[in-house]
Amino acid sequence: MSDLEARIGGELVAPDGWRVDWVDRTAGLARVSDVTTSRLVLVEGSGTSWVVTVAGRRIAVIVESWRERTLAAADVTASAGGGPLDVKASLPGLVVSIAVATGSTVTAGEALLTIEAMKMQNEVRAPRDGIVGEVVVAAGSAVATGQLLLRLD
Amino acid sequence: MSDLEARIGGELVAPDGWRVDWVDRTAGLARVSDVTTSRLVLVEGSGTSWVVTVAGRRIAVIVESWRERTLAAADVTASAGGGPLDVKASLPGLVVSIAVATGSTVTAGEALLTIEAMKMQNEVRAPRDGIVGEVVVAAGSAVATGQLLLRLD
Amino acid sequence: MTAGRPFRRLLVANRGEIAVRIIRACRELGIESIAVHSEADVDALHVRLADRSVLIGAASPAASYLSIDRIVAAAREAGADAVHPGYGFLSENAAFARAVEAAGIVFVGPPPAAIEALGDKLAARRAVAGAGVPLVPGLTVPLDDDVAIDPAQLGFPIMLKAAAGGGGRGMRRVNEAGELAAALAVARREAQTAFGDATVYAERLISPARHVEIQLLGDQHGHLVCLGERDCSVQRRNQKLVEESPSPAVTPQLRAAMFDCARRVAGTVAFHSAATVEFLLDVAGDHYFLEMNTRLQVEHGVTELVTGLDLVAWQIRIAAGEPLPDDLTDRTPSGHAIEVRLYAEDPWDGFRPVAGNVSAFRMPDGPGVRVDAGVEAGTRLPVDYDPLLAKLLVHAADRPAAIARLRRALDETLIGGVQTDAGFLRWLVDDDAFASGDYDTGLIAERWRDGPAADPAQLAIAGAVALAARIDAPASVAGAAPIAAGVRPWTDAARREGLSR
Amino acid sequence: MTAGRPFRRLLVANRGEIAVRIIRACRELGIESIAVHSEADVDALHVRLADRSVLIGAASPAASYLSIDRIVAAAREAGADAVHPGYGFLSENAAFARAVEAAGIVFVGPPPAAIEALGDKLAARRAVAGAGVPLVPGLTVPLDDDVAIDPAQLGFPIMLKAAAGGGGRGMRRVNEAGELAAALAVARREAQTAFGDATVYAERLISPARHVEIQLLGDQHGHLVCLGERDCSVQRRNQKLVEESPSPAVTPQLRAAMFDCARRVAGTVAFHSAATVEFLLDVAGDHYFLEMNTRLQVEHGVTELVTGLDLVAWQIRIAAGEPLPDDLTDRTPSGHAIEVRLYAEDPWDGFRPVAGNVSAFRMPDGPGVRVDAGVEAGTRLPVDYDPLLAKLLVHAADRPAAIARLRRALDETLIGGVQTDAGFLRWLVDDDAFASGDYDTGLIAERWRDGPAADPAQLAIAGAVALAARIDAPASVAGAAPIAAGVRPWTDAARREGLSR
Repeated sequence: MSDLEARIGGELVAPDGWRVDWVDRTAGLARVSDVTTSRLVLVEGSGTSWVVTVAGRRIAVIVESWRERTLAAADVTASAGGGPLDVKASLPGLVVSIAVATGSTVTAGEALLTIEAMKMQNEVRAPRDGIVGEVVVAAGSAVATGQLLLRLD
Repeated sequence: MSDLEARIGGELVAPDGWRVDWVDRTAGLARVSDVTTSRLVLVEGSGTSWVVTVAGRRIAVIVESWRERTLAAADVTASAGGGPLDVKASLPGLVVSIAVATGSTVTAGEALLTIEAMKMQNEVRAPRDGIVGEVVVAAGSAVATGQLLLRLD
Repeated sequence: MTAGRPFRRLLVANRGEIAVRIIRACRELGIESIAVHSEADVDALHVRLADRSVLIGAASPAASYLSIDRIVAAAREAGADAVHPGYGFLSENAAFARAVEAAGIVFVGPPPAAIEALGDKLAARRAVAGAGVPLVPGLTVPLDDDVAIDPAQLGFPIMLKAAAGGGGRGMRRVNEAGELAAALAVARREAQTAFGDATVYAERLISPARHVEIQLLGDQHGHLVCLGERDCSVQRRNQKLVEESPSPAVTPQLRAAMFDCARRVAGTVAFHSAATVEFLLDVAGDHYFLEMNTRLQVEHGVTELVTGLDLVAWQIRIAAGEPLPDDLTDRTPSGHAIEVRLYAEDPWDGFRPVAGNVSAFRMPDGPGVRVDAGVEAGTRLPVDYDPLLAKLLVHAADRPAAIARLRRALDETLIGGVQTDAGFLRWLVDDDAFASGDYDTGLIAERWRDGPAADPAQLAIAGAVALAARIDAPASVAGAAPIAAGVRPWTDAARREGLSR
Repeated sequence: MTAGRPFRRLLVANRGEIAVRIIRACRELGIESIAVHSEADVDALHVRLADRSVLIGAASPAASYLSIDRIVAAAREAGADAVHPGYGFLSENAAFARAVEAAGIVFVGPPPAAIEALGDKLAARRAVAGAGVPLVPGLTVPLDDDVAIDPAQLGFPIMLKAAAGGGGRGMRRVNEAGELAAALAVARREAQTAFGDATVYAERLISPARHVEIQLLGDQHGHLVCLGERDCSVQRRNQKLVEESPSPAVTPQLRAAMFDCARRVAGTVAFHSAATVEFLLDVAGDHYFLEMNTRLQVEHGVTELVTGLDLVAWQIRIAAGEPLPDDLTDRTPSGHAIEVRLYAEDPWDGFRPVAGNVSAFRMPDGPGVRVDAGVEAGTRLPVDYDPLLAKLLVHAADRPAAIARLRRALDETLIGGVQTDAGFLRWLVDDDAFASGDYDTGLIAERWRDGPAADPAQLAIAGAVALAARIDAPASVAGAAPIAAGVRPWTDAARREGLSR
């Protein structure tokens, strides 16, 4: 596994100079140190997909070999590529209003619909410019994490 | 396993009225409650031998079926029965002095030897009356937990 | 202890860290504690720590923690002789207080009439205006659906507020007339959800402003004291994230003036128990009454640290009729205390609440650190409730020492499984405006915005640890937690900012 | 922070909870912390929390934590500009302080000459006798091997003490002349082991007695303050287990008199930093000087809670030359604080130290609770060092509230893998003598003795949980900890007492 590489947001990161000692491997607790300082950090995940909490921030890291990376890239090319984009619920809750309809033209950041969860009104915004395709949910629908809300064409 | 019984110090205990809910079975953390109160307790062990920490006190509990108990009793009868008793180190340390020699007559509670550990002088006392048989260690010996120190005949 | 205990058995009509706080007070007073829980909270920490707990309904607050009938029935069946409402939920609901008292049980809080008079923020504005208390300019009547009364007469920007409000729910800033209708609809919906009352009113927006409040404690024998102030100006969505005492903005003269105002406000009703009078300070140093909360505040621990008093124990003892000591007088804070609230939310994504399992929960200890937690490692966060995980409080001799202690404590804090605001809080202690003490309620919007990109050292550490984690992965990955649902990729922000800088 | 930090890099010449305490102070002061560790402490908590750590030798204290050469070499190589010795080990070793200073590094503590003058308890007795300080009647010269100077002239019982002593090491009570030779041999051996100096002297035994001490803090500019007292009368083996402030036995008059004595003692040397002057109180309320410890005490946190001062931070700032604030004057304790020490030892077996792995370590938090721990879950306890696991401290408005808080905190404390004294401490908070405040150093010997038998409810709970544990045992028992080595069967006691009562 010596050809493993770590990527954050698609960019290769060099872990140079940081030494990792496990405090509790099962719990994902590690002590990270360089020559002058050290800190404790948490890691969760499995396979190629990891999340490291550093200074209170969850940082998603993909760890993969050249072969794994090549295969994954092929998958993405096949399914994405400027095609329709699924907008999904990032947390479970109740859809309280929908600001757009099939055919609406939206720009990145524009409010699409509102989900009530944790006693808060949470607006779901457009991740990119596009035209709203199918709207899968209706006001009053309960949605689960990851559930499809609408498609952007 | 419905015929399991719990014994403490050889005496049967009735767990009547106490309900046990696991907070974390792997960690041995349980919530124990009766009709008016509840508390958290720890349990460690495996098989027939368990230690439950209640209100800061480690209580050794033997949990066994009738069959297991009968077999264990047979073992004890074969090996004990007024015969020689091994006096072993209860913690690791350094033997700093020995107060008795082969042939010494000792009474229960009498000091046999002193082990230095945790920066303290710890006296090992006779668990029962008897005559000192073989003294296995010498002053200056390092001893490990459970190591034989001397025999009482 | 038993001989002098104020009550025999107290029902805690709340959940999370405040339920744990009240259970602990009961244990220290020798009182049996009865928790209540919804179906979503069967394994919650407050249920584990109470002497026992009663299931009162489904996860939805309306079916459980907001159900007066079910909670009163649980208290009666358990044989409780007192009920503590905590904060939020039914804590400022006069009907609940009356129902508890009608069941022959003592309500730990102010008299229902005081809750009613002050709980309606609009009625309170009318009442205190006559007592010589300075008010934020605004309306003293509700906004109709058709906006017949034009709030624009106040001059934009204005702030819409729920009459039954508190905790930032049902509040919306309106910058211009065109935003009013939509903002009013959202504010009403939140107010209805949070308080069961959609009444909304309007005040002039004071900006920049600091949010400073006075802690009151009064017994049933006419003894009332002001226990210093708390500065709660670090807010997002009009909700407090950080509180400190003393306030860097409060002079002895201003403190005395606010103490006087707070007494006047409390004097408009027959009051006892703990309450808080909230003020806004403008840039000129003038103070304006906002509202009086007739309940314990989330941030009461800050006052406990700088006064040495146990406010929850006193609420319970006062409810039992005990007088405050004669020598207890108004207090100036001693030393400096800061509280930060640890929420399951993503400060890099607009402080959006997140759900999930708390897979790891390592909190700091040592000198001058207090932790009031409502969760532990393994707790699953229900989506139905406020995502407050814990309050981390520090106490030190002065403000710089308290900030240094908070930095150290946050560096020791490790929470896994869900994104929290700990990273924002860690940024805050190094922020120049916060360190100087010269900050206002705009701090997050103006200085944090969406948060800085991760620095190169953080990225390198994340990469190093993730590599090590994969290389050293146990043969079975059963122990490794899956990436929690609801984790939002911060990587969008990183892409925007560029990783190479 | 960085601009004002007293030092750039501080080496912590200790281990366990006090090393953690000092590392935390460094973090709060913006100072890099360098730990040291022996081969037995590679995975210790203090090593994990420090910025970095240097391996200095084998497990034996003489090869590591007592090795002046190795520690000074580590400090020099790490580029440290200060060394904090903690308590125990080299903290009262003037040669160490001189070696640190000779290396061009600041020693965080009193001047070596003060350590030397007061560290030899015999020399100190001679010095303070001339300063008008009341002394326990006794010898001012060492006991020879052949007991040529007859300590019996003091009248039995007498107390043998190590001249280099502290922490109860090398102390032995002698009830009659016939016990003298054997007790002297043991005291000498312990003194040699603990301090590298076998010199022993004799004092009259004052019994019943309370052990009360005054905390001193002085800067390098002649400013010296007395920060109240600590009552340390709950002892086993002449070692403190519980400390509280204020002392239930100290009146304002007595406090003033002890403050005066403490100043006279400190005045016999050129002193700065933190130190403690220890006294015995007899039944008549008279006080006798015992010794002055020129170092931080284990129980310093009690004083921190009732004064709001950070003693460790002040030690470091004073060492850097910073003056104490002009407005800092002698303090009367504010509120009430109690510390209990959690040791790996068996209170049902003469408080015998036990070894093992700390398999679980759940400590309390919430209002008024402070935990200073040197271990965490998973820590293996080396047999080479003092078995202190953690200090649990509580602070409340008065003594009854502090005791109630301690009871609550101990009920939340769960330590697995090794027997601890937590059960004794839990007994203590319900003991009538302790609750009344009218207790002395004989409390454990006279009231606890070997401890009560487990009550029937405890036995039933143990049985219920053990049955459930076996029935619900996971298919793999890998997660279940084996019964730790060194666990002594309490069941002998249970047999004696009879289980049926």
